[in-house]
Amino acid sequence: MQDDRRAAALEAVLMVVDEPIGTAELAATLELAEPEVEGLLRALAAEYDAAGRGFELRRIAGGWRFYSRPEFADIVSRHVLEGQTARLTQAALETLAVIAYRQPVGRARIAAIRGVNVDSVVKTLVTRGLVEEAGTDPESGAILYRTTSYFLERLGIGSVAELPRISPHLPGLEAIADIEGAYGGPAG
Amino acid sequence: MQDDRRAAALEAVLMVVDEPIGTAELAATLELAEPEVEGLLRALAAEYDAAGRGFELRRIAGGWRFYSRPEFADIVSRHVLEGQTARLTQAALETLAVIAYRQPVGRARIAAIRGVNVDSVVKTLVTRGLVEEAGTDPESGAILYRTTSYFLERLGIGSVAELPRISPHLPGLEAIADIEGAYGGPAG
Amino acid sequence: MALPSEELPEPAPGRPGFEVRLENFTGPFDLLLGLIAKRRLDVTEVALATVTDDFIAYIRALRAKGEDWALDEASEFLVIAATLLDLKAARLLPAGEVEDEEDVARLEARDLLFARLLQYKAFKEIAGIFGQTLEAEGRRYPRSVSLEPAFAALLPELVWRHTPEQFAALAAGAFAPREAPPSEVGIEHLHAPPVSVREQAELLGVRLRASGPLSFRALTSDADSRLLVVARFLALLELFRDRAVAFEQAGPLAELSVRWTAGEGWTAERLSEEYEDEASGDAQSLAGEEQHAG
Repeated sequence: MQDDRRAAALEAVLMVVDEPIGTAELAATLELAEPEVEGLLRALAAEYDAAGRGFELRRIAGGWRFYSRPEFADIVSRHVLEGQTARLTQAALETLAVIAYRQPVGRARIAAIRGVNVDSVVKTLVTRGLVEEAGTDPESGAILYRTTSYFLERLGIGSVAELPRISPHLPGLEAIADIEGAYGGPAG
Repeated sequence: MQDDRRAAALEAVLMVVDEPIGTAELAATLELAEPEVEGLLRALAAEYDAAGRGFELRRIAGGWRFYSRPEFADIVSRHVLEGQTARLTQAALETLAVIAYRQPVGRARIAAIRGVNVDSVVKTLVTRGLVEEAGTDPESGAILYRTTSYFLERLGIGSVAELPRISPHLPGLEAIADIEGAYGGPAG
Repeated sequence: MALPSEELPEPAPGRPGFEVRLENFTGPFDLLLGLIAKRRLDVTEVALATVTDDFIAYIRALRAKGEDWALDEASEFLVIAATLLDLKAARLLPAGEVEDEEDVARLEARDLLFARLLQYKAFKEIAGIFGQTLEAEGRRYPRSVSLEPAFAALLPELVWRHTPEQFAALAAGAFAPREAPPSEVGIEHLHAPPVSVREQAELLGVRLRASGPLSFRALTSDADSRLLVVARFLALLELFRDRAVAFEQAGPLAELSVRWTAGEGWTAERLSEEYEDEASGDAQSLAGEEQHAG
């Protein structure tokens, strides 16, 4: 791979990964030596700075990630706050409820229970600090989610074990296991 | 703000959005005229393409969003589990096609065109977020379905109007209007 | 060529698929359809029975190999074959001279069937395009990252008003199995007394054997509903098919006389079951409803 193709491949990965990603991991993916990847990343970061792009490539907590450039923080915050409500939507609340009672649980399974796609709602819950990632499903490799201590705090309980039992709210449905069966395992 | 500062500001905002963002919304955030923002966005997209960056800026489902360049899909897929959704079956694809071109449409009508019961397939499409409920038919009371913006995103088009035209797939039939009349609804 | 697994989309072109072997045509079923659609092959020239026999053999072979999508392909074939059959029936009708409204209606029906077939094909093709596009687009990954911590901190404090109990009730609602939404208005609540064609046949048999030839009017004189009249009419047709009765009519629109021709040993058990399955099913469901109502 040519130098600029290598840099482009790095850009492609960095543009879509959520968490900062380490040099070693990138090197393994591109099947390149770590020092070379390190050099390419530094060169990219310098290039974005020199060109005055609206984004920058920074190494945070041992990993690289794209961020918006601080110079535009005012505009970005204006956009972020625009249309933000302090209240969760019904869809977000129900998704949170499913995660609370089924954690750790993947998005495909939540979607199967709720009957709708929940990708963006889960993202909102993560942004709101109510839900966090909890590893991956060993079979499907899907990311699992669980509630946070902030969620417990807002609900006013000490632990997930203190969540009220929900069976009494399910008329004619004695065993939760039946629901499990009906929707099957994680769909990946 | 200079032209390149404006473009950089757009890049900064685009860096933090997690769904396609419309030109109008960007224009409001930057306090610029919409046509100007449109021009800047097009120029940015063209610049990324020309420079062979690892990412691209595309207008999908009525909004702009950064994507990794397809050329690097193999490398990116090693890091991103999301989007690796299971492929749709032939039955699901055909049902999706009928809904896309006949929306809003009820299940009975889809079943009439497909010749088979489509209840479970429609349910799958809803769970996958490709299709959603769109009210009820005033006459029959049947639930109607339409495609979602996520469907447009997945298909990489801006709106339903950009769906491929169906008429070339109806060979030997001069008066398409007749079928439309007989079966109702525009075919796009 | 490896056969695709169940998850894989199977765009119509390129799939090994079902081959048709006819005197005037050999090739994939899809192609046959295409030719008919383009009117290069007259549907009346296609021996549908041969196609069907071949198809059944093909599906058996698929199932023997454990191919899961045999069912998909079978249902698809049924749709197309049924439409072809309708189309063929419509084509075979005398259509040379269009004289009255009925002929026009027949021609229109034929065109509608044809249009329906084409429409079905069109959606299949579009589905193939969708499959390819979705796959191509799947190679692009959208940037969909969580908000940078600095900006997440700016979000207004969440308003939270749920008690644990309210939250639990919400969860219960989210877990409750959803009823499949109705695709049409239910008519189950409309009560109609169950009428069995077979029972009516039995009854007619008893009467005809006891009293000799009777007119249709006499046979239905005690029927208190249109449904009952229809059931007796259908029963007579069934009996006629089973050669249990003969019809005599002096002239057009004259009184229809029904005569018993089967022996004493005849029972309604011999009748076709096509009405009976439905009728008994209805009877059960109606009975169940009445229990609920009572």
